[in-house]
Amino acid sequence: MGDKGVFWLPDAMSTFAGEVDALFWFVFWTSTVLFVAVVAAKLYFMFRYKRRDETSVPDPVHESKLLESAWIVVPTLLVLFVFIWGFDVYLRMNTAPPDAYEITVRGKQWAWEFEYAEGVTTFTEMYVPVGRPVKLVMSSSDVLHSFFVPAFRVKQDLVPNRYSSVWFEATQTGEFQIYCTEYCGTAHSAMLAKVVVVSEEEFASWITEQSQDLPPVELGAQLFAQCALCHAVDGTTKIGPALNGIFGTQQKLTDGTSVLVDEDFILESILNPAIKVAEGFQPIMPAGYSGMTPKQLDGLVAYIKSLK
Amino acid sequence: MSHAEHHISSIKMLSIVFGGLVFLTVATVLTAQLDLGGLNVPLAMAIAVTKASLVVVIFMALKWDNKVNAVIFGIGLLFVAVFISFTLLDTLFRGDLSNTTEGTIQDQTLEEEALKSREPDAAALEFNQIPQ
Amino acid sequence: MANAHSDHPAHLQHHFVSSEQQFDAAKMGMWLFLVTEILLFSGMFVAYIVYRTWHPEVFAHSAELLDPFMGGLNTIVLLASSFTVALGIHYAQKDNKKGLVINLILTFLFALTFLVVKYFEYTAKFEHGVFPGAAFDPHGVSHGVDYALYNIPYARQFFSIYFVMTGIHGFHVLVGMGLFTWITIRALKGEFSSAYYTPVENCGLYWHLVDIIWIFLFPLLYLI
Amino acid sequence: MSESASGTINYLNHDKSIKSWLLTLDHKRIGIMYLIAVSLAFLAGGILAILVRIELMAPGETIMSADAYNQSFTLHAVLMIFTFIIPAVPAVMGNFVLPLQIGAKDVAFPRLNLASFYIYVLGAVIAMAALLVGRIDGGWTFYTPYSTSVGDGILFVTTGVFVMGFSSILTGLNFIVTVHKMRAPGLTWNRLPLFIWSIYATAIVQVLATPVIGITMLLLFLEKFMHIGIFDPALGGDPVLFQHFFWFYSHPAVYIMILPAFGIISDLMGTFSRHQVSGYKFVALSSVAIAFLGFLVWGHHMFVSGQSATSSVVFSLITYLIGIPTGVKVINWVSTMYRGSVQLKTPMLYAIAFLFTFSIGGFTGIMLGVLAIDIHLHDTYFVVAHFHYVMMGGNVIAALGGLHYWWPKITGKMFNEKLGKIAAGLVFFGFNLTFFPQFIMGAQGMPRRYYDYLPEFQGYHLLSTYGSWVLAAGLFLILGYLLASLINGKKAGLNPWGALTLEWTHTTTPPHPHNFLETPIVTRGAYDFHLAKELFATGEEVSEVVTSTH
Ligand code: HEA
Ligand code: HEA
Ligand code: HEC
Ligand code: CUA
Ligand SMILES: [Cu+2]
Repeated sequence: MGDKGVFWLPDAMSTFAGEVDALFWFVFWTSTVLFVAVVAAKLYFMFRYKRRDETSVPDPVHESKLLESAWIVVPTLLVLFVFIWGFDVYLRMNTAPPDAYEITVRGKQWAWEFEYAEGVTTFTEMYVPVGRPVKLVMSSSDVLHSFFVPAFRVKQDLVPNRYSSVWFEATQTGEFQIYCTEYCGTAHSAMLAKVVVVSEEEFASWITEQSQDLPPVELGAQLFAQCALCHAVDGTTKIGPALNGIFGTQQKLTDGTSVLVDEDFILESILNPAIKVAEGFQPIMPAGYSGMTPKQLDGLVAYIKSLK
Repeated sequence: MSHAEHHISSIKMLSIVFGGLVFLTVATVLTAQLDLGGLNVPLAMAIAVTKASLVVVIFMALKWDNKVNAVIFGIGLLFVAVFISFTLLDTLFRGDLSNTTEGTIQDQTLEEEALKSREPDAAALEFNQIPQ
Repeated sequence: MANAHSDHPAHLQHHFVSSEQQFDAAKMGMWLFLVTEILLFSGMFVAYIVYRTWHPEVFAHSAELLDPFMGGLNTIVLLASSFTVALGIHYAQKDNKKGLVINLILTFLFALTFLVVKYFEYTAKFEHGVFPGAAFDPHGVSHGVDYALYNIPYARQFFSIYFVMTGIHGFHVLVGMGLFTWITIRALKGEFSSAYYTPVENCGLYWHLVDIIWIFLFPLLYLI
Repeated sequence: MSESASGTINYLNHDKSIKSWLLTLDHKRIGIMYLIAVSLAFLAGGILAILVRIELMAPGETIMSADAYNQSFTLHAVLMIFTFIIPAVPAVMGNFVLPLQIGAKDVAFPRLNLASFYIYVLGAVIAMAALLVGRIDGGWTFYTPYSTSVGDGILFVTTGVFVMGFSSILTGLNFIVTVHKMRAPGLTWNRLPLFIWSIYATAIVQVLATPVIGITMLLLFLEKFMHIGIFDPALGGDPVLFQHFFWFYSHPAVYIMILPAFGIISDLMGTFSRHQVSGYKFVALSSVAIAFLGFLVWGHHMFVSGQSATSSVVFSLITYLIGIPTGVKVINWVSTMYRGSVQLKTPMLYAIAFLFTFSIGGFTGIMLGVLAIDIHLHDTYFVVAHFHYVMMGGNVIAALGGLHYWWPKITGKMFNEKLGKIAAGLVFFGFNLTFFPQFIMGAQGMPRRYYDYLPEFQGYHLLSTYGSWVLAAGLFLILGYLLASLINGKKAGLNPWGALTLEWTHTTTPPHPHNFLETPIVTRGAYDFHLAKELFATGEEVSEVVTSTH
């Protein structure tokens, strides 16, 4: 079982995932054996000693001290063994090799931001090279989040005002799911991203390509991935209003006034969304995007302007 | 009703204990003004524990009370100790593996600023001890 | 209890076999209750210890803003009230109603004194913006103390803990005053004697605990 | 006092006015009031659970918005935990049975007992008011800073939980004193029914742990409305410290939920096997051991929170150790049946089902305690499945067993045995169908508290939803025939199951308002069936009760 991940555990795609799985299966099978023994004994006794005579009163069974103590000693040894094993794997899972490639991860309601040393920032996809230890240095800009990649068997909470980290070394190329596993509000279940594991060469060329200057509209389109959760660009209403074709129109606000959608308004909506709230919507757009660079903001505005 | 076995504390003993408590209070205030280095905290706590014990044992008459009540009280203290010590196991050792950093980001920034200015002011007070 | 049997003394509830059993049960209940009080406060102590171990300098520095004279005075006031409660029980056991009532009233007055002192301490802080929580903004100078010096990171934690701890403690003092009023009235009616003084004893236990909590709060907050 | 038709006075018919119920000091009536309140809470929590399951039938929006979903599961958990499962067994069955089983006329502090009921009701009402007032989401764990930044509903929930805490404390305190001071002559600690031992251990946990949730809720409240900066990272506070506070109560609280269930199972195993519960002393003392160890493991909920590895290691080690005393219980329950005389009545079916479901819950708990494995499983549906297996499959199934067991004593009526067995089957099957698939999807990575999910998990979610319907059908069936038995149930005898504890042998059915006409004098242990052979010699229902009434 275990190795191909058809059942129970997903495919093991990091160097220590296999060790975690071995431990999992050991505990799983030991528990199963003990469980089956308990259930079998129970079912057997239930039928074997079924009451047949209403007047029967069985005598107490003489308790076997040996059995009683065996039932204490054996499980104790078992759990100690599992403890030591689990501890050992845990230590290695949490001690990043010093030469690991570092990526800075920022969690916010409800998007991931991956920042590379080369000055590249991505949002819905995190590119990493295969066969090289990667260390993520993570923090949160609002509430708790948790970074979880099942295929790598890693998980760690992102705490505001504190750095936490995970590391892994991917063993195969491919795309793997990233989840947020600490409740963080309305769109907690949509706070998803992918790890894209590519070869060293591909990674190197990807990074150089990314660090080149993009035209503002394209940069904006890329950044918009994190807005796409709430804003459609095809006219449909999601959590927030659709953003295509809004430029130059009049937008009704909750306070009854209306406002012309121009560059300033878009910028203000991103930097300080609670001030002017579009009619029919809750003021739940996160304010966390104000940390963007002017270039990124220009990109976004240009992109929204370009949407027809 | 036989209340004969209920202990009655004499006024004399109560007065002596009260006097002792007042004395210890004065003592703790005075010793706190001295600089005893690392000893200030343990000394203050030792005095507090002594005072509390006097109150429990004599004023609350636990000494003459049913033993069960003493056990109950002891268990209460034990679990306070558990709460404190197990929480400290975390907070004192935060960042012992590389999965989290020891201090907060705020602390790190403060620390950097303090180092930069080299001139520890009140705002960076707690970083006075940082080497160099 | 309505259906107290005629062969029982008035204070004995029907489901108990004897006064002794009732007395023991009430007292054990009281000790258990005291334990819950201790655990309630333990949360605050944990918060205090954690933040103190993280920021010892800030805590030592902030503590200077509290006046050990006022705190010490209050400690002695509370100790005295503990002493009078113990005396009260002594007199109850000796069937001395007058001694009991006088001591209960004294206890009440000490408790009141404690709160009055606390009131002056609090207002002196509030005047200079030393509040728990968001309003925390120390400023101004008085008695040669420059409050602005206390506007440093983590001082907010110290003063929050100070206000919450002493606040909850003060609330307990207030409750104690209510209890002593009630007990004094009953004592005046002559309900207590050496055969029955459980409520006095239990209120006394409660009061001693309030005292003990303060015995720890005082050095932790004011002195070290 | 009015005479009833049958001529015997019991606690139900001696005074029927509403006032006599609402102001009663009788532990039995208070137990019944709790039973009604707690069942309503269970119903409300259950309906929310069914809605949650329907929403999860398909990815995307099925019947409600994301916000509605997040509030539903939060309220589901708050209701189930604080208003249902914590008071369920101790306050319902503990209240009704405890004084009877120890041969006392009442609990030590009847007035406190009534007060604690009304405090509970007040707390529950406040907590539910949150529904009307504001948003509460984020789960029953109220992690900061989310809880302090969103919604004013938290004001009501924290206050409600705070208030209900007092109720729990007072109940526990009352029971400890009762067990210590009110036992009938001859009822030594070694002769106590195991239900009493477990309620006693539970009460210790209630008294020691609950005050901490009180202060935690208070601090959370102050953090939210005054920004005191203890838990809020934006102000220099530490959110992980909040988790310590929360779990210092909430892990021991899971033993408030399970220990009374253990007690019921011990009683059922002894009675329906008509056999000395094997390893009596081990079973009794293991309750106390679990209660104690339960305080030392709370950090196993925080392995990925960023707490220090030092503490994770200590917490993990002690977590396993809890498996040992629990295992001692399990093995002794099984071996009680060995060479016994096992009768498979409805309550016993629940006991048997309990062994199955609780063991799965327990073993998966051990898996979660393993540091390296928990990193993968934390906050996935594996955890959801684990705790439903121990809470629903452990506590609720045992409580249903206990309810059926004591039903004749409580109401004087027998329920329909055949329907009882059918319903037990439905509950068992439906329960496993609901929650077993959650283990698998959890291990595959399905996170919890997810309104929406990837299509690959839909098969498991569908199974789970169907299971919840079967489960609900079983529970409603139980509700139906139990209510029906009040109207047309057969009159129950004094001791229909042939038990040896005092509530069956020394009082009428239903019990007299003062429990016993004469104070019982106990001469044997709760399960010493072999010392009471003569009672069973005729094969008829047995009782030593003095049947005359005055
Ligand atoms: C005692 C505790 C308890 C109980 C019994 C249950 C019972 C159920 N729970 Fe719940 N659940 C929790 C405690 C409990 N739960 C907690 C703590 C969480 C975590 C929340 C969080 O993340 O914060 C949770 C979360 C949770 C989730 C995960 C939500 C998510 O993470 O997104 C799901 C999903 O399937 C679920 C489903 C169910 C179902 C189908 C039942 C069914 O078993 C319900 C069946 C009940 C009924 C249908 C009602 C019938 C009742 C009557 C007819 C009354 C009659 C009375 C008598 C018979 C006496 N629960
Ligand atoms: C009734 C409630 C109840 C009970 C009894 C338990 C019992 C146990 N629980 Fe559970 N648990 C919860 C309710 C409960 N739990 C809840 C509500 C949560 C989630 C809260 C949330 O996040 O919302 C949770 C979460 C939870 C976690 C955190 C998971 C995570 O979030 O990552 C862990 C980790 O260690 C854990 C462990 C255990 C263990 C080791 C036991 C042990 O007590 C089990 C012991 C029993 C056995 C082991 C079986 C019988 C033994 C034998 C047959 C002997 C042989 C055994 C061995 C040799 C091991 N539980
Ligand atoms: C959690 C959901 C959410 C996310 C993520 C989000 N928004 Fe919004 N946004 C909203 C909501 C809801 C509104 C309407 C209420 C308001 O005006 O504040 C809105 C309004 C707007 C408006 C004003 C539109 C109008 O017609 O009034 C703009 C422009 C905008 N968002 C841009 C963005 C950009 C750019 C991003 C990403 C960087 C983003 N949003 C991310 C929810 C979101
Ligand atoms: Cu971010 Cu959940
Ligand atoms: Cu736990």
